[in-house]
This record gives sequence, C-alpha cells and structure tokens, in this order.
Amino acid sequence: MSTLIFEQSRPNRIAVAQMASAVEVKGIPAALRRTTRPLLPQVSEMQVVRHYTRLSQKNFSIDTQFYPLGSCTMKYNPRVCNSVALQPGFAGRHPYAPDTSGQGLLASMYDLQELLKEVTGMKGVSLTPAAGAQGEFAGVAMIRAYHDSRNDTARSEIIVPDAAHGTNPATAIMCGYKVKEIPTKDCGDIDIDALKAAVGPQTAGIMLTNPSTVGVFERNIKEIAKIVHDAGGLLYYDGANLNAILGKVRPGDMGFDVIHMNLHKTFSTPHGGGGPGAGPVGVSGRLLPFLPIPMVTKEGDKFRWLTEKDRPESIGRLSAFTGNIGVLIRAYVYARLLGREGMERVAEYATLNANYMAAELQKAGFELAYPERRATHEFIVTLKKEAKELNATAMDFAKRLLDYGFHAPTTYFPLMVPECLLIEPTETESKDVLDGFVAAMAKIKAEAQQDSSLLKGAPYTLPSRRLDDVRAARELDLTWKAGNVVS
Amino acid sequence: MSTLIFEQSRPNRIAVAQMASAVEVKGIPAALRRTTRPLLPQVSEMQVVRHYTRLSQKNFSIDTQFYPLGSCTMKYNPRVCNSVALQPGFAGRHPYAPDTSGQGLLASMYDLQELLKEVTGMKGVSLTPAAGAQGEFAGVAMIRAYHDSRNDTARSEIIVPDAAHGTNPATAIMCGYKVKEIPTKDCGDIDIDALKAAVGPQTAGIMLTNPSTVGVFERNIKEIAKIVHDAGGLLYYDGANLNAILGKVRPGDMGFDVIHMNLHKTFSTPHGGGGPGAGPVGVSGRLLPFLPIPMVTKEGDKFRWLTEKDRPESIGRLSAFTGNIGVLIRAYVYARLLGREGMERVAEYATLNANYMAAELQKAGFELAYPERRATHEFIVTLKKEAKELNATAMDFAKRLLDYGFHAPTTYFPLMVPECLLIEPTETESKDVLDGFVAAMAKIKAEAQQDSSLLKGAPYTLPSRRLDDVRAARELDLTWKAGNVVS
Amino acid sequence: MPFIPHTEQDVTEMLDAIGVDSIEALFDEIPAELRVKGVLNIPDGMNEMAVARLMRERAAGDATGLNFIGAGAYEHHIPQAVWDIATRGEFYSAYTPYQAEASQGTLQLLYEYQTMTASLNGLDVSNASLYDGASALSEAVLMAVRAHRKSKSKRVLMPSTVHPAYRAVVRAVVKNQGIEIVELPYCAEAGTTLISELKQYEGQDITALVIPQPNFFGVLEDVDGLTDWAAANNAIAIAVVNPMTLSLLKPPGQWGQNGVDISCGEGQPLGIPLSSGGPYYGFITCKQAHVRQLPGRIIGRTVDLDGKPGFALTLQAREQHIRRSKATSNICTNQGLMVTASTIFMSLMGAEGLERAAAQSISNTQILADKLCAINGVERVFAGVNFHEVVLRLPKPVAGVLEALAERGIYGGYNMGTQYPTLSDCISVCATETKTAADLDAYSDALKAVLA
Amino acid sequence: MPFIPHTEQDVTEMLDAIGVDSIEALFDEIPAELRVKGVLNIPDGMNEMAVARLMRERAAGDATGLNFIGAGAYEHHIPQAVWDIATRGEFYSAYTPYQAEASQGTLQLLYEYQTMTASLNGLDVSNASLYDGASALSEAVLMAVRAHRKSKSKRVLMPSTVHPAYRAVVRAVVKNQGIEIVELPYCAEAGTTLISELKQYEGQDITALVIPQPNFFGVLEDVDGLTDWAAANNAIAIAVVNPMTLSLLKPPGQWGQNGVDISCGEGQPLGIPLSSGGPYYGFITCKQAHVRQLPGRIIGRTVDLDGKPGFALTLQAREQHIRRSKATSNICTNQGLMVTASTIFMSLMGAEGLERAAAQSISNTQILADKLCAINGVERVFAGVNFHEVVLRLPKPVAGVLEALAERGIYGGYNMGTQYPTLSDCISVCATETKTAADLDAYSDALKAVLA
Ligand SMILES: Cc1ncc(COP(=O)(O)O)c(C=O)c1O
Ligand SMILES: Cc1ncc(COP(=O)(O)O)c(C=O)c1O
Repeated sequence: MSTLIFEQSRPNRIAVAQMASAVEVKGIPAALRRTTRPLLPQVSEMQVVRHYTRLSQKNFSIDTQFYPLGSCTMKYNPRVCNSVALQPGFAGRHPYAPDTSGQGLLASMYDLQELLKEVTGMKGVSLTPAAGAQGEFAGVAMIRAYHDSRNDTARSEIIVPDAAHGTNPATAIMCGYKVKEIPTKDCGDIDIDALKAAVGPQTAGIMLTNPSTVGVFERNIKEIAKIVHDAGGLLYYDGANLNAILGKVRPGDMGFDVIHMNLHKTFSTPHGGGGPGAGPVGVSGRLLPFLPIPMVTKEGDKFRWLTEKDRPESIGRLSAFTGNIGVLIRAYVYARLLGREGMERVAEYATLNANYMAAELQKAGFELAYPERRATHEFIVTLKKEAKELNATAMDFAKRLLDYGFHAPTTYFPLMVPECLLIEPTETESKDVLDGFVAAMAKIKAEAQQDSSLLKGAPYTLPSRRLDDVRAARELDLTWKAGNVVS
Repeated sequence: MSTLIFEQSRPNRIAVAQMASAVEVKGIPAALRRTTRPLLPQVSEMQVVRHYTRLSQKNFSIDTQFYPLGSCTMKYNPRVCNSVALQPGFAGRHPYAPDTSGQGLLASMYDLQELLKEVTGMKGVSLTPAAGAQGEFAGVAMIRAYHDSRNDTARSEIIVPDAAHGTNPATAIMCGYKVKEIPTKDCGDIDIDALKAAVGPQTAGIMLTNPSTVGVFERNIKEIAKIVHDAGGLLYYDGANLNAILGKVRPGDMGFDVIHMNLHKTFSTPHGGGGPGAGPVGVSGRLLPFLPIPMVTKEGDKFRWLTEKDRPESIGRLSAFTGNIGVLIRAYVYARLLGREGMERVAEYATLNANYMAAELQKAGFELAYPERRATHEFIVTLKKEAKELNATAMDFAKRLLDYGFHAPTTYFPLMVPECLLIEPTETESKDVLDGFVAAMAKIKAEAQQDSSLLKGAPYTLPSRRLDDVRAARELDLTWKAGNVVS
Repeated sequence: MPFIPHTEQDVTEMLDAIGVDSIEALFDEIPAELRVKGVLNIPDGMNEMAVARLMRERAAGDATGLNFIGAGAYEHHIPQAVWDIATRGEFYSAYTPYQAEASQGTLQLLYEYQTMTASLNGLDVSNASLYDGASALSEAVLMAVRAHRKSKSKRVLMPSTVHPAYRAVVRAVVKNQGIEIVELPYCAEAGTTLISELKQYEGQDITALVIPQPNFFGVLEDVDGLTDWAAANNAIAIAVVNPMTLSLLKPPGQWGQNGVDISCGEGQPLGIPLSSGGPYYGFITCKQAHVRQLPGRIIGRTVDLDGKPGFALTLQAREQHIRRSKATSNICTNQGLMVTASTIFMSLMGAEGLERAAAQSISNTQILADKLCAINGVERVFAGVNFHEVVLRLPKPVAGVLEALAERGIYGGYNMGTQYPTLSDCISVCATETKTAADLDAYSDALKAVLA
Repeated sequence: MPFIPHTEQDVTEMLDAIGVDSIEALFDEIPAELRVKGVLNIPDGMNEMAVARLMRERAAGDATGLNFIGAGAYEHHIPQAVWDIATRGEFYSAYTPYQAEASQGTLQLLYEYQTMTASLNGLDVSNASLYDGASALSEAVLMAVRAHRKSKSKRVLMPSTVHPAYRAVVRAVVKNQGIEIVELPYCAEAGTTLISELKQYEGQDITALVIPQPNFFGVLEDVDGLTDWAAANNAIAIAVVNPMTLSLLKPPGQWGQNGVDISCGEGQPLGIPLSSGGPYYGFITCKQAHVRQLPGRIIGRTVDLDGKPGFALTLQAREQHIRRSKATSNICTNQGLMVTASTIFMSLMGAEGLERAAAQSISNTQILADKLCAINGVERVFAGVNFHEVVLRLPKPVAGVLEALAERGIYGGYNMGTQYPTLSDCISVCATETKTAADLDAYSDALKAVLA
C-alpha cells in the first residue's frame, strides 16, 4: 500500500493555482451551512500528481500487460479515440445546449446508430444505456412494455441459461420478472428439452448470449428462437460476446428481438478500471416504439434529439441526460478506423487467437471444458484435475500468472464449470504473446508438480502479496479514519 | 532490460491505422532510391504503446520521485503548461506562416521577453537559444562581437572559476577563446587575488554563476565586476542557478553584461529526459545590437519577428527557425501562474528547503563542504570521511538512495570538492519529503557502518543492478544489430 | 489490418497448430444460413489522420458559446492534471479490479474516493460509483425499499423540486417492481417543498422520502425539517445532492436530528467535463447499518499474506456476479474512470478549493441575476434562498429568447417550460466560477438586445 | 503559494531547525545594496483557469489556415499515441539519464533511437540528439574539422542549395574558430549543385563538403557524384538530409563508393509538431571511425552486476561535463523529449509508414504543382527531380500573393526572394500526405482567384 493521500495532508496546505479567488458566501442561513470541513486532503499539486501517477503504476492494464479476461474483451484502445472525445467542442458542451450547437456531435451519434443497426441486423438502436447491464434493463423493460401493450400481462418469467452472466438474472428481477434457469448440456449447447419444458404462457422471454459464456456458438439458435417465439416469448441477446461474430452473423438474423451491445468490449472503448461503458440497445421492428430516449434523428440535413414528446411509448429515460456520450464518441471513432473490412476481421482474428491458444494449451496438457467444440473468441480451461491432484486451483494459477507478467483470465465463471479459466485473448494480441502465456501456464503447472505451496503464496512480485478477501468482508474497512491502521 | 522493440518486430507487420494509402513513387531515378529498408520495427500500434509505456515506468522522474539533482532545479512541472503548448493554434503552426497568423503566440513571446528583462534587470532579451549551453554560446559570441565592434581584438581569454559548469569552458573554446581557470577559496568565494592576477588586456570576459555551483552566493561580486570591467572585460552570468535569487537580486544589478537563463530550470519547463530546454539571453545596453535573432517586436498592437534586416549587427541565428517555442510557451504559462508574488517566493522556499536539509544532514553527522556559509537553493555534502573510513563513496550513497526511492543528488560535481553530493531540493518539495531523504541518508550511513559491501551492490530494487560504465565505453555497443546479444 | 498484429506467417503457423486450413473453417459451427450474406453496408476504414480530421471538423462547430446552463450539469474548472493522470494507460485501459494484487492502484484510489465521498456527505460508507445521478437516485429508492423491511407500501414521496429527468429515470427504473412514486407539489412562492404538504401522509406507511438539496430551482430546501419528518414517520430519508455544494452546505448525514439514511447524487461537478451529458457518475453513500443493501462495487482495506495492508473488492456477495437474481442491483460496469478523475480532482481542490469554487459560483450567479433582473420585465420567480442557480421570468417567449441568445454566442439557460407548464415563461440560469465579470456583462448585454 | 507545499507550521519548524528567525535571514550573505528594491514589475499571478483561458483565446486565432509551406519544417501526420506516451510524467519530467539504473526507460529508448537513426542514414552510429537540423550541421562541420587532422585549411564547401537558415547558423557558430565556409553556386536550370563547379577546388586542401538531399529547392542532388568528389579530394563528406525522405532515398552511408562520413539533419518530420519552429531536434550519425569526435550524448549497452544487459551514457569523456574545455562540443541539455516522441513515431510507422507518407507527399506535391502550373503565368523553376517540394514562379509579386492567399485561409508557400534575390518572383510549395484532394483544389482555386 502507498501512503494514503490523507496521510500526506497537512493543515492549510492548498494547491493555489487551482483555487478560485475567495469570496464571501452571502445569504445562506447558518442552519444550512456546513460547520466542519469534509475529509479531503490538503496537499500540493505535485503531491497529487506524484501520488496518483505512482498509484497508476501499480495497475496491470492493456497498455502494459496481456489481459486475457474472458467475457471482457480487453483489446487495444486506440489513443486517438480519447483525444477526439476530449476536444473542447465535444467535451465542453452542456447537455442542454441547443441541438444547433451540437450538430457535429449529433451527426456522429446518428451515424453510430446506423452503423450499429447494420452490424447487428436490428431495426432501431438507442445509444443511451450506460453499460451492458443498463442495456439489459432497457431490453427486458421493452419486452415487458411490448407484452403490456398487447395486454398480454400474464407473462411473468424470463428464462436464463445457467451459464448466463449474473447481470441477466439480476436484470430480469429488476424488471419485475421471475427467473427460470435452464441447464447447459455437456457439449455447451442449451438443453433444448429443458427449454421446451420451461416455456409456456408465463414466458415473457429468454436471455441468451451467443456465443455463450462457455465460449461456444449455440448451434440450435434457430430452433430455440422458434420454441420461444411459438410460446409467445421474445428473445433477448446479451451482446457481450459480439466480438466473436462481428461481420459473420447478426443477432437480428438469428431471430433476436432485442439486444444490447457492450461498446466497451467489441468497440474498444476503454474499461477505465471499471467503466464507463456504453450498452446501446437494438430492436426488431415490433419493439421500435419502446426504445429508451433520447435518440438522434435526422431531419433534412439537421440532427436533433428525440424526447418523450416524439416517442410517447418509450420505456423512458435511463439517465438524466444522454448516456455516456464520451464513450460513444470513442466507439464511433473506432468504428470508422476499422470500417467494413476491419470490422469483419475482428471476429476472424479474435477467433483465430482463441482457437490457437486452446490448441496449444491442450498440447501443454491442460483440459478444455469443451474439447469437442470450436472455440469462439474465448474458451474455457478447467483445472479440476490440477486442483485435485496437485492442490493447485484456478485461483492459484491466476495469482501465479501475475508473477509472470500476465493478467489472469476470468476465474470461476461461468459457475457450472469447476476450477475454470475463461480465456479471451482478443484479436489485438500477437502470436508471441499467446505463446508466452501458454509457456507460463506450462511452467506454473511444472511448479505445482514440484511444490504446490509455491503457487499458494503467489503473487510474489506485485505491490501486494495475496490479499485476504475474507478479512476484507468480515472486518469492513471501507473508509479511512485518522488512525485506522490495519495490522 | 526489456525486450528491444526490434526483437518484437515481424516481417510485414504494420500499424495500418497510421498508414497513408500506398501510392507509387514516380520520377525518382533508381540510382537515387533506397534498395534496402531501414531497421525500423514492424510492430502493431498496441505493441508500441505497451513497449514504451512499460519503458517509461522504469524511469525515476519528478512526477514519481524526489529528484534533488543539484544544479538542475528539478521542480514540479505544471501540467497545464504542456496542454497550452500543445493546442493546435500553437503546435500546428508552421514557422514560416505569416506573422499575422501567429499574433497570439507572438504576443506571448513578447510578454515573455519583457518579463525576463524585469526579472533579470537586463535591457534586452532574445529567446532563441535552445538550452543553457547555446545561451552561453550566444553570450560569449556577443562579448566577442562587442570587442570586435570596438576593434578591441587582442582580447583572447575568458576567465572561468574552477567550480564552473563544464559548459562554460567548452563554450569559451567554441567562441575561439582560450580559457583561464581561477581557483575557488575554501569559503566558496572566488580567489580575488587570483582574479586580479589573471585579468589584463587579454581578458575578454569572465563567466560566473552566482550563486555559484558550490551552492553559495559570491559575496564579492561587486568587486569582481569592478576588477573585470576595469580591465576592459565583460561579465557573463550563467543563469543556471537563477532559482536561488528570483525576485531577490538581479544579475543586471550585480553588474553583469550578459546572461543566459535556463528556463527548463527556473521556469519549470520539463527536462524531458534530457531536453529540450530554452536558454534565453539577456544583455545590458551596450550589447543590445548583438542579440541573436529572431526576436519579437511590438509595433502598435501588432507583433512581428525581427530578422537580419532589422538587426544587422546581430551575432546571427542559432537555429533554423525560432528556437524552442514550445518550451517558451510552457515557461510563459508558468510565469503567469506564479506572477510577481509567486516568483519572489520561489527563491525563498528553495532556499529554506536547502538550508533546512543542510542543517538536518549536518545533525545526522554529515559534513557540509561549506559549513560556515548559508546554503542558497542547493548545498554540498562531502563524503570524503565516509569514503575513507567506511569505504562508502558518493557513488555508493547515490546508488543506495535509489533503493530508498530517492533520485540521487548530483555526484562528483563540482570537481574540486571530493566525494561530493550537490543537493538541490527546490521549493516544490514538502518538509516530509526532505525529512524522508535525510532519514534515508542516515540509514545508509548506518548500513555502511555495518557492512559497506551492501552499498557497493546497490541498487537492488531497480530494473537494473549497478551498471558497468567501463565496459560500456570499452566494448562499444551503440546500436542493435540482429543478434548482438550482451552477456 | 487495423490493430491486428498477425503476419501471414503467424496465421499459417496458427492454423497448422489448430489443424484447420483457413480462418473461415473456425466458423464452421455457425449454421450456414445464418452467415452474413455479402458485405456489411459500412463505410471503408479510414486511417487515424483522416478520422481525426473529420472529427476535428465536426467538433469545431460545436459548443462555441458561453454556457450559462446548469440544470443538473455544471461547468467548473478542471485542473489539467486531472485528466492527464486519469487517462494514463494504467488507469484508462485496466478492467474492474478483480485481481486485487494487480490492481492496487485503482483499488487504493477507490478507497480514497469512498472516504472523500462519504465524508462529503457526512455518512459512513460509499460505494465506488453508479452510472449517474439519476440512476443513483433510482438505486437509492430500490435500496430504501429493500432496507425498510417493515414498510409494505413501497410508497416513495418525491418532491417535484427534484430534477425532472431524475424523476423520469426513477419512474422508468422502479415501475416494474410495484413501487409507487408520489410526487409532492412545491410552493409556488418559495420554490421549495413545504412540510405542511406532508401532513396528509402522516400516519401512513411511507417507505421513503426524497430530499433534494439544492433543488432543481437552485433553491435550498428545509432539509432538517424534511429529514425529521421522515424519521418521525418511519420513512427512510434519501438525500439527492450536488456534491460541489456540500463544501458549503450541511452534509446530509447531519440533516435533522439523525441525518438521512442514504445520500446520493451526480458526481459530474467534481472534475467531469460536461460532454453533452456523459459519461458522468452517480455516487451513493449511507449509514453503516445499510451497507449490505448498498448496490454496486465497494472496496475494502485488508491485509496480504505478509500482513501488509492492501485493498480488494469486498461484500461481493451482494453483487450480481455472485448473487445473480438475488443481487442488490444488476450493475456491473460502473463509471470507474470518472471516479478516478474525480478523486484526483477532489485531492487537488481540497475542501478549500471546493468552497471557493462554490462560493464564486454563488456570487457570480447572484451578480448575473441582479444584472438580468435590472432589464425590464425580467424577474426572479422564487423567494427561497438560491445557491448557484436561479429561475427567472422573461417578458418574451422563452424558446425564441434562448435561440436569439445562442446566435449571439450565449447559451442562456434551461427552458423551464419543457418540464413545468406553470413556468413556461421561465428559464433557470447558472454562472459558475468559470465566468468572468466580462462574461456576465456579455450575457446581460445580449439579453438586453434580445429583449429590446 | 503556487506549487509551494509549505504550511506555516512547516516553515516555523524548519527555521527553528536552521536556527534563524525568518526566511529573509537566509539571504543575509547577499550585499544589501544589491537586493531588489520594491517589487518586480510583473503582473499578478493568475490561477490555472484564468491562464488556460487567456492562452486558449490567444491560440484560437493562430494557425487557422491550410499549410502548404515546407522549407525545412514539414507537416506530417503524428499518431496520437506518440505524444500521449512522450508526455507521460516518467518521460516528461525526468532529467538526463545520469543515474542509469533509475533511467533505464529513457536509456533503452535512446539506444533504440540510435539504432533507427543510424540505420535510416546507413551509417554506424548516432548520438542522442542535438538542438535542431541547423545546429546539427554546425556541429557536423566542427566535427569534420576535428576529425580531419590532415587538413589544415579549415575550408568547408557549402552548396547554396543548403537551407539558407542552416547556412546562417553554421556561419554564426563556426566563425570564431577560423573556419572558412565557401558557398557554391547552384545551377539555375537544374536547381542542383554541379560537380563541374567543384573543379576549381580540386587539388586544394578542402576539409569538408556539405551535400544536401533533397536540397532547399526540393530537388535531388547528384549525391553519388558529390560524395565521390569529396573522397577523391580528401574532403570529409557531410550529408544534410530530411529523414522522412530517407525511407525512399538512398541513405548517405551508401552514397558514392564509400558513403559519407557524417550525416545530419532535422528530425522534425518524424513525429514533431511544427510548433512555430521548435522544439525540434537535430540528428547526427557517422562512421564508426569518427565516433570519438561525435558531439553530444551517446548511449551504450552494457551489463549490470548480475550480468544482465542494461544501458548507460557512454563515451562521456568527450563531453563538457568531464572534458570541459577539451570537449567535442558545449552541448549539455539536448532535445530528449523530441527524440522520445520520434522514436515512438518511427516504431509506429515502421519503414512502410515512412515510405507511404513520403510517397503521398511526393504525389500530392506533384498534383498540386501541376494544378498550379495550369494557372496562367505560374511555372516550375527548376528542371531537376523534385521530392515533395517545388519552386514555382508567379506572375505577380510574391509577398502580395501570399498575403492574399493567407486571407483566404491558405498558407501558400515560402517566399524564396527573402533568401535568393534571383528567385524574388518565386515561392516554394509543399503538400504532404496530410493534404486531401479537396485541399489541393482549395489552394489552386484560391491562387486562381488571387492571380485573376
Ligand atoms: C456476458 C456478459 N453479459 C453482460 C455483461 C454486463 O455488461 P456491463 O458490465 O457493461 O454492465 C458482461 C460484462 O461484464 C458480460 O460479460
Ligand atoms: C551551472 C550550469 N551551467 C550551464 C548549464 C548548461 O545548461 P544546459 O544544460 O541547458 O545547456 C547547466 C546545466 O546543465 C548548469 O548546471
């Protein structure tokens, strides 16, 4: 741990160059005034720069390490996307400034809507959701609005495969639905019989990721679509894995009624240590009226935001203003850099990388969770053998990988594959890096064979040794108080 | 060592997003064409970003560490100075674009000239020199031009104290002068008798730094000025240490005829791992005609560059265009942030920090080179005792300090103080940091008392252990050739 | 191929290793009839030079005026260091700190953020962000419903002085969970929520009361009275506040006798650019007792194997990736980078910096309002105490006036009529510390001209 | 106090430790009569917000036109990553890498730079930069004089096709060391330096011959012939080249039978913004035999105590801080950050990127020249082969035409008359890869209008 910024604070120190001149506050009754200052540090500008620069160096990131976090699509984030978004014309514009003062921005947002429609095969797109989960909320809320609009109000269930991301069931609940889980078969496809048994007049819809989170393409998607549609339900597409199929298959063509896209994955906007993302939603024709606002429309050669007035059946607003515009600009720039051909290649090389790594890891003696299947843009290694025979768990491998300079893959997700590593290399990594990762995995296994306690102690070379999660949750220490020292 | 960028290269890999579209080259005769490609890496954009981001992390810098390098004034470089300079209106402007297209820039350069005149007490300033040494060249060339203009051509010598920075004698030579060295007395002041003995009709001038590079203010400066002036010589002021006296004393008032300022020191423009700097020169009235071009003038409310035509007696041009404009903008922004009061405080707090450290180090048992004197903005510790008694040299202390997270002070300069550390904390460091450094020095001394071989092996925690300079010079390896592996 | 590093030789070797002939073969599990036919109707790729120029040209015409709009998004000075550091690759291109040991930078920063934010709100704990102020309020309402087990009504009282868009978002988010949002009228004279209006709900089962400060009119509410009312009536008190104003205003944790239970709001004023509406970030803080109902990520301090302190995500059992359908919220990706910037911002400004920015904004708005009210027919609408925003009545139709001002390079304010029919002749105006005396004059001159 | 972190308490404690009463007391060794009387006549400090706004307003009006000027500074596309990385604090705010172990980032980068630059020039070694192209040429001349021990004349032949400002700088720098610069005329028809003109110097003691490629007219010189002439006449051959063009042109190390001895030039085209003239950087490369005469810093690869490879400054015994008056040059601070950017630039572009940028620039300039020459009275001046710059004769006074073009938002070229009286009706024009077809049309339309 670095010294906390608070511990560097001294009374009455200020970063003068950042201060407005001091004026007296008039007119605010004493009863409404603050009497003690908040705990913000009193430090110089250089102290701040130094502290946070040094903290930054403690992170692994795409700009510094291979980061094959499955389901997260950690690909290169082009720097120009950032500089474009930070231009004063974009970054300095107030959300309620007149549309006439934002035609350049609105044109870009309109273009992005159109582009995403084409890429997904959907009929309409709203850019407003701030991340995947909010996109899911919008999507399921639209499913509900659709059924409600038809007075089909008995539909109370959303079907979710057991492999689904946690946001799927959580979202269904937020939309007032019950969740019905269906199992995934050993081959990685959904259990069609279970699905058939699950659907009925209570079915509002199903939420699917395809390729699914187990890293395979759901081959029976057409049949699934038919079963659900026949039962009167709608199909929701969780677009977290769109990177795998960009330019190859389109959710709209697979029969999905509504989708979200994680632009912070497929469209390479940075993850920023946890966000912001952008989770635009796309819909088929029948859900068009329900799209969340605002959306951009083009009238002649002018662009404007559509609001409640224009779209009375909309499920409404998901954020106070327009969603994560700055992220959407970055995604748009990325899309224009790629263009048609570039976009089609994304899926190809992401898939090539994943299948290559899967093949090489298998050769190195690791067990694939779905060895009979093609990997998509990601794949799963299960370390259940290593856990049992060597006492080396997925967690141990993950932590030891850090010592070798690789970020760990996603661990313990999806939940039904024991001791799993979900590995997603993305298309922007070179063969050398993949080879380096495979070699590290092999070396770690060899280490475990020698002495598995070595792995239990990992990592050794990072700013912290392995951290005690249990204690973190048991002895909650969520804010610094002068004097709260951990020992 | 990180893998070299060349070792990451693969045939025919390119960063497509950066490529102009390929067009055929027509009309250039084969005899003039290149036949084999230069050794530039073939890497992806992400590889470049990752490689150089990671390399950057291997540096100590002001933004990450205390960097008390004497004579170098490593103070905080405000980030806004950089962003201002990189604005398209400034950074995108061609040097030969019409002056009318650069009035904002020229206004700033004019203001900076005026401001530097005021701060130094000189009558005219030219901003063009690219660094201190080029400023010195300009200054001594002006001294020569002055004597020449008076047909006073027998003056062939420049006097330089032995404590002077190496650029001083090197510059004198470049201007065709001989160098006469005079000694520094034990108290740190110049040996006046030696000076008196040295001056004569052959004396073109003297180059002085005040405060000098031993970290004390030359108390006899008025007398020195008189001696040199009486002999017909001129006084050159090396402004590397201006930080110590900003707002307190002005070289012009001390009697100097010509000075340079290191804006990358006193005016906080970043050192950039070795440059660029800016070394504007200022002159007294009699040297005005000789200032190097270009300079900015104001005519009515318009600004323009002065050229050869305007200034026929100028010593001429030192760079193809205008000097380091981008650096000058940063210095100007810094000056405006500080303003009058801020500037006067620079010297005060730089001096306070130096004297405090000197006092604390002395208390910790270290020997000051000039214990009877006030420290200016820097001071010297001599480790000759430690070297002799503990076999712990200045170099050993320097390297071990790195392990404690502090950049080393300047070592072995000035040359005449044995085993010296020239320590310059600058005004932007807090007391805590200074205390931390003093504690580290004490700890290192204790380590040396225990076992001095520990120090010889330092550093231990950096990307490299101690590097073999001798081998570097003996077995020159200055460029990578496929296969040249060091072992 | 942009951003794809593969050479032909790499591809050949990789296909060999996999044992297929072509990349195409890797897609053989996708039913043929589903494959994209032909090519996508998407423009050709452009190089960075061309895209940058296109976007430079597009940005050049945008947002060229002086901004006097507030209404939930505030233009404050942002030190250059803030985004220089936040966009360093190590912050910018990292993921959520799941591998704690490889994310100590982000984690420590977030712990510092939680500390600052909790303290600013005068409450015990903070999460590590939500999407924006409106989504934070929605989550606060859901949280209150979860936390208040005894209340069965799921009725939440919502003053109409809360930002209209926030109310719209809350409606959109909670409507499917059987939660009833009851809107409270405001006092047309004072521009505040009157406690007397709450009388009718006394003795009823009210789950929560939302309390904005300052409210959407820029007016200060009687937060002590409202908070005490909530306590007296067994309702959870939810504050929705502008964090910049908390440098001067009593923090929600100290409102009334016992403080509010939950305080949330929009983080944008703390170092986040206006950006046409986002990305911003929502913050949410609460009393320790409610920590397990807090949605989103939370960072805790713990120790490593060597006993040295370090940081990790904690209380993950509340979150969707562990708890799935029983999670406190579906939020996963949050607004991490914004919080990164905001933490740097708060560190640079310190309490004094926030105070000064807020005080200057109050003063500038006051001066501007006085100037504008000196123009014939322009007048203040509400008698309440304003912070840095004020509602003014205009003698001419608002839309036309704002348009005419925009043509003069002044974005003059928010058109209140779009959300409050009774205020259809009103705008709300805000002048932060970024405005100089000359700017204020420019506005009043322009308005004079437009109204003449 | 801007950037000063001291609290009052700190100051008190520190003064106590020193044993003085006031900070003022620390200046007691300065003679009182020298102390600044009163206060400096300098404006009050401004906060960052105000300075940034002032400078934004100043920059807003600058450089708003399309640039078609070359003449030694070339507008090429610079990938965003270049300066994003170069301005990371660890590069930006570090000093010269004197402590090698704490500077491996900068040192390895410089070693990579040296490799790239030497290879681009086809020579053995490179230093780590000089101030700019003109200072590099000056140092090259001084170096030649030092290296060529046998030559006593100190006479250097300098084609007048070398950039006029470079020649001015060389004169200013070498004039006090008894070096004679002899200017060679150029062929008015071809725009090149004729070997026949050198005839008169054969058999004389010539220290060095400077050879520009492309020359200031954008024309390619007979570099093989000139280099061989130098070799045949025992003169050191010094190339002065544009490194961007070396992606396509034969490198100086391969000119003639044995290549030049020294090659130098301006690094600006490789990733450095135009910036009104600086900071740029000068590069200088040479044959291994001359390495000890090379001025400036040089980085070498070596090993550390564990035998692992690492980098350090080397051959410091040539430098002023060690060698003092016997140093190869007085240069100390160089242009490190520019070289940092340039190395990142070269890595991103690779050989192919440079080739394409150069080829597009040639093509654009060609197209533009054809368009302009289609206008009545506009014509090419020289018959030689152009690279990406061309001298054109205009039918109207040049200064007025350039001014009129500037008013139309076109910076139309360099006024040749300022340096070449016989070309007083000429401009030199350059259209790099940054220019689109529409830009070229915009220029020719504007010129048509101006000349009409
Ligand atoms: C499969 C899947 N679905 C949904 C999400 C949720 O997206 P977000 O984190 O943007 O809310 C994620 C990402 O974390 C995911 O991997
Ligand atoms: C005392 C002194 N004089 C002159 C110089 C030379 O300045 P520059 O490095 O800017 O050429 C320096 C700095 O290195 C110095 O410390």
